[in-house]
Amino acid sequence: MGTYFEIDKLELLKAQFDTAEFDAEANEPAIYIGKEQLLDLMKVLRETPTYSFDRMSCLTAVDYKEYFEMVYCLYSRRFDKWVTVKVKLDHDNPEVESMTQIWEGTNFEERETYDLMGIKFLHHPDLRRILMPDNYDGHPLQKDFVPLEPRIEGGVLTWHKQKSSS
Amino acid sequence: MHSGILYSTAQALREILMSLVGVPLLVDIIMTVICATILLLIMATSALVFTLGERKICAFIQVRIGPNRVGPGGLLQSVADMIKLMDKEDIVPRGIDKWLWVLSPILLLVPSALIYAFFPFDDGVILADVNVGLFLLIAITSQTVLPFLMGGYASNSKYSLIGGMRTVAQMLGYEVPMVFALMGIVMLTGSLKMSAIVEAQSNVWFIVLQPLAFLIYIVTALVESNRPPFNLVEGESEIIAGPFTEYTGMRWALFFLAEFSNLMCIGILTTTLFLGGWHGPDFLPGFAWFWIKTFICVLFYQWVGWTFPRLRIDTMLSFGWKVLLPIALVNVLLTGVGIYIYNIM
Amino acid sequence: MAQTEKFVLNMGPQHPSTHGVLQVQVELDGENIVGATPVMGYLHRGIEKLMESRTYVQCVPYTDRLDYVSAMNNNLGFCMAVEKLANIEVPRRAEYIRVICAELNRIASHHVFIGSLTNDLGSATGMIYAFRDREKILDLFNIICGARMTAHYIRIGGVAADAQEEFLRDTQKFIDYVPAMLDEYDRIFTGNEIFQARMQNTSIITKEDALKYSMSGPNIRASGIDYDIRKIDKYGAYGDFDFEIPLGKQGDNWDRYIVRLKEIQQSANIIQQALDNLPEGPYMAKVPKVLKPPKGDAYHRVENTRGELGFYIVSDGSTKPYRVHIRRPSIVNLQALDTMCRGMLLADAVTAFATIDPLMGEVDC
Amino acid sequence: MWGKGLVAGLKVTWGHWFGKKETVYYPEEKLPMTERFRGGHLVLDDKKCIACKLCAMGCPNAALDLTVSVDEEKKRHMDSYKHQIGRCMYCDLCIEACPVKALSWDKNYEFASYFKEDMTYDAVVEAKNRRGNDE
Repeated sequence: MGTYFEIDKLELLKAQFDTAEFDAEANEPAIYIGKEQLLDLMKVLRETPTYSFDRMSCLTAVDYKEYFEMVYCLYSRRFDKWVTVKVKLDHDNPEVESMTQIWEGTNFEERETYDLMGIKFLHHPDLRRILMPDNYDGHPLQKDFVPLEPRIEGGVLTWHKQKSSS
Repeated sequence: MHSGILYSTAQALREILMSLVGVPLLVDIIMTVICATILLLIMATSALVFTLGERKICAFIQVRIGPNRVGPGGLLQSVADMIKLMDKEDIVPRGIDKWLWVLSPILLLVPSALIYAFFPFDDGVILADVNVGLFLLIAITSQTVLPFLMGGYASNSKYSLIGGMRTVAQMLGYEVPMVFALMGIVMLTGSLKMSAIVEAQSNVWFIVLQPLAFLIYIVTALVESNRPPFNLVEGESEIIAGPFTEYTGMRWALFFLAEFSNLMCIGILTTTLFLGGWHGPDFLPGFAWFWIKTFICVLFYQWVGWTFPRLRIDTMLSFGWKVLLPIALVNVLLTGVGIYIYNIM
Repeated sequence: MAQTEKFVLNMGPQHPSTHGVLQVQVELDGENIVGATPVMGYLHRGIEKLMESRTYVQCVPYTDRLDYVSAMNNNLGFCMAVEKLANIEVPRRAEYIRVICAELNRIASHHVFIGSLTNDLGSATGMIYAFRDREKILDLFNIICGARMTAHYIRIGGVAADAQEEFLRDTQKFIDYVPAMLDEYDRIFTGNEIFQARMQNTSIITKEDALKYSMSGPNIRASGIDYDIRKIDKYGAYGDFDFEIPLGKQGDNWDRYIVRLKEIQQSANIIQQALDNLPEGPYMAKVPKVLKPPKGDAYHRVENTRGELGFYIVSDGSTKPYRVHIRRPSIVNLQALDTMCRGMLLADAVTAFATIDPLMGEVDC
Repeated sequence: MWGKGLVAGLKVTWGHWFGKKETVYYPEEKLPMTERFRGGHLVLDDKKCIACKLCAMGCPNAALDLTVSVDEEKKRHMDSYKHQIGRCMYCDLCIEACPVKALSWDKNYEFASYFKEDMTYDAVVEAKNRRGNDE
């Protein structure tokens, strides 16, 4: 595993972005950033030659019940460095800028995150469900998800809320 | 004038019939019916034999044992296959062009069956030894294009349609080099008559005199009979089964029958045109030589088929038009020059 | 008046050459492809959600079902992520056995690749030859862990059982067989002119495209980008071994095939080194019966046969993971399908599916 | 020269055509199962079993359905040991969890059945039958 991003560079970023935060005590501190500045931060991380995080290794979301957290693991092939960027999102209306504007290869991963976690990506070229059926209502990886009941109505597979199980 | 067991048997039969019936026309008709029946039986048997043969050979090449459950060593496997196919539900898909769809497999069988009339199985044993034998043969085989296209169009399936279009492209494309390749033989023989072609090979087989034509013929024959590596029509990894995607049960079995009949046809044709037909050393009768050579040819075609991957449509067409056709033309030229020199000497 | 029209062909989910249940909507103009859209989800089992209700130990067999032709690599990825989360030191011998198994499985997976590729090209015989050789590896797995595909052999903290003499001996036998095997492949596939004509200069992914689509594994290396996590991260015992990373030139189907063939050679090379230097010692670290990693998260990636396989695990301090995310290489690689197929013929689309080597168990997760 | 590779390929298949075959006549000839092979029914040694239920707890898919009774001497007995093969993924975790090594596989992989219900069996009953046969 390559080494983690240096603390002093994190400090630099913190000075540059006012919503950026990190836990200096932690072993491999993730950068927390406000969702308005996410796109700018990512652009800086990718395009600044001294950072050049050119690979979006992993993109996912975690449901912490009160809020959602987007997790981006970036990797720099040039410097063999890692950094984790996290964004906290409102639980009621999770919206975040799409990373396809910087890394086109995140298209399917964002679609998957939208499908399973219900996070809306703004400016995504093709935000549709990818794994679940198109007429499915609900996002399975949310913690309060209740599976829907499949039923065939008029030759079409439809999904319904389960009757309150006794 | 002719020798050979088959010919003498037929003559004896004719004499017996003559003494029984007495009307030459009626005897002719009866004899023709008998011959036609035998030919159809040969065709059906070939399908049975080659189903098993194909599966066994494919298995052996693929380091497997192959079918071994039905009958001793799996010998009756093709019978079981046939029973299964007859037993199957006849599914007629929605939205098809009913008449064309139903007719396609039947029509496909007609040319495959017709050409058996022109094969000289032994000395003098040929149902219709017409003057334009080879010409008719090629004309009839090229009719197989139409049923394929019909089936492809009528099935109302995109896979079938693509398969049908491919048939037209490949069969027409390879008809031309094939005809030019066979032209060399016709030039050497000086006749289109099948018996004359065989007769001309009593000393030297045409494979020696026409090696280029032989190679071209092998390739074109594989294409014309949809054998791998040229089975683009039914390329199962791309278009599932091409024109027969939507056929089931007996209808599909008819396609199957035509395919194996075609396989045997190209075996027989290779034997007749290049390998000296029924000629061979005297210790075996002519028809035995004929069948031995045919089977060797069929085995060769199956061996090739199970070794190579399928070609792509553009490679195949450009190969036909840009490589095979010029070579075939050169072959015609060389043959002409050769005949000229031979005549001078 | 005659007119032509583009039409959409639904290839899959039931089609002889879509590697499971991938559906590709191919837009065709005659036989020319003008667009290809993969449609997924037919094999979606919700493994990420299932793992949230299983303990860490119980999660491991589910990773077998992700990429079911290289189960060992998936086990390895998950176990290493948990070990990173819980700070477990794995014994040296276990690391070596893990490498042997993972590399054997890489070879087996490439056998499936070669088999399905040749089958899609229309040579069923090739498939049987590749699967015949894969069978030898599956038999090895049967010896060491009692299962052929869903191995569940690599566990958190080590491996399930020690490698027996029989396994090591048979592995050595297999490694000795590899050159003969590759020679046969060369004679029947690589040297074959029809194969070359089918694959060379088709479905090219340029370096830029490969990076743009975040591709990984043999697919990105075929485009000429030196990106192998075994070499970069040197996870597990990979730092101890000397091996090369085969690279392609232009990223066409042919390069993707050749890269994988050469990788078989390199994997055999690694296994040979691991067998020669296999240390003695325990095969399992001391892992508490009830594993409770500290609160926090960890991301660990390994080089799966299809590329960069990452596990992101969030622990809330209980026995069960709070959230597991699996970064699957197949689904990311599939994004390039449209670029690969555009402008090619229908037959090339089938080759492209085969050489991109997606595995639906992994794509749909 | 073009065509050399084709001939080489033909040679390979020719060699295999008459070479040794890799497959076997299955029902008559069976491949040996290895020592660690996981598959078939669970064999419960009901004399050793202490009815601790650790195997059921270790199962990731809840394929084991056990009923345990406690007699007057506070001794636990396994009354039924239902193994639902349809849910089992042969991960071996139940066998590894057993503290007294009372579980093992019978390695018989031929248990296909027409009905789903037939795939569930009771290991305690099987153990008793086996003992009955031995005696």
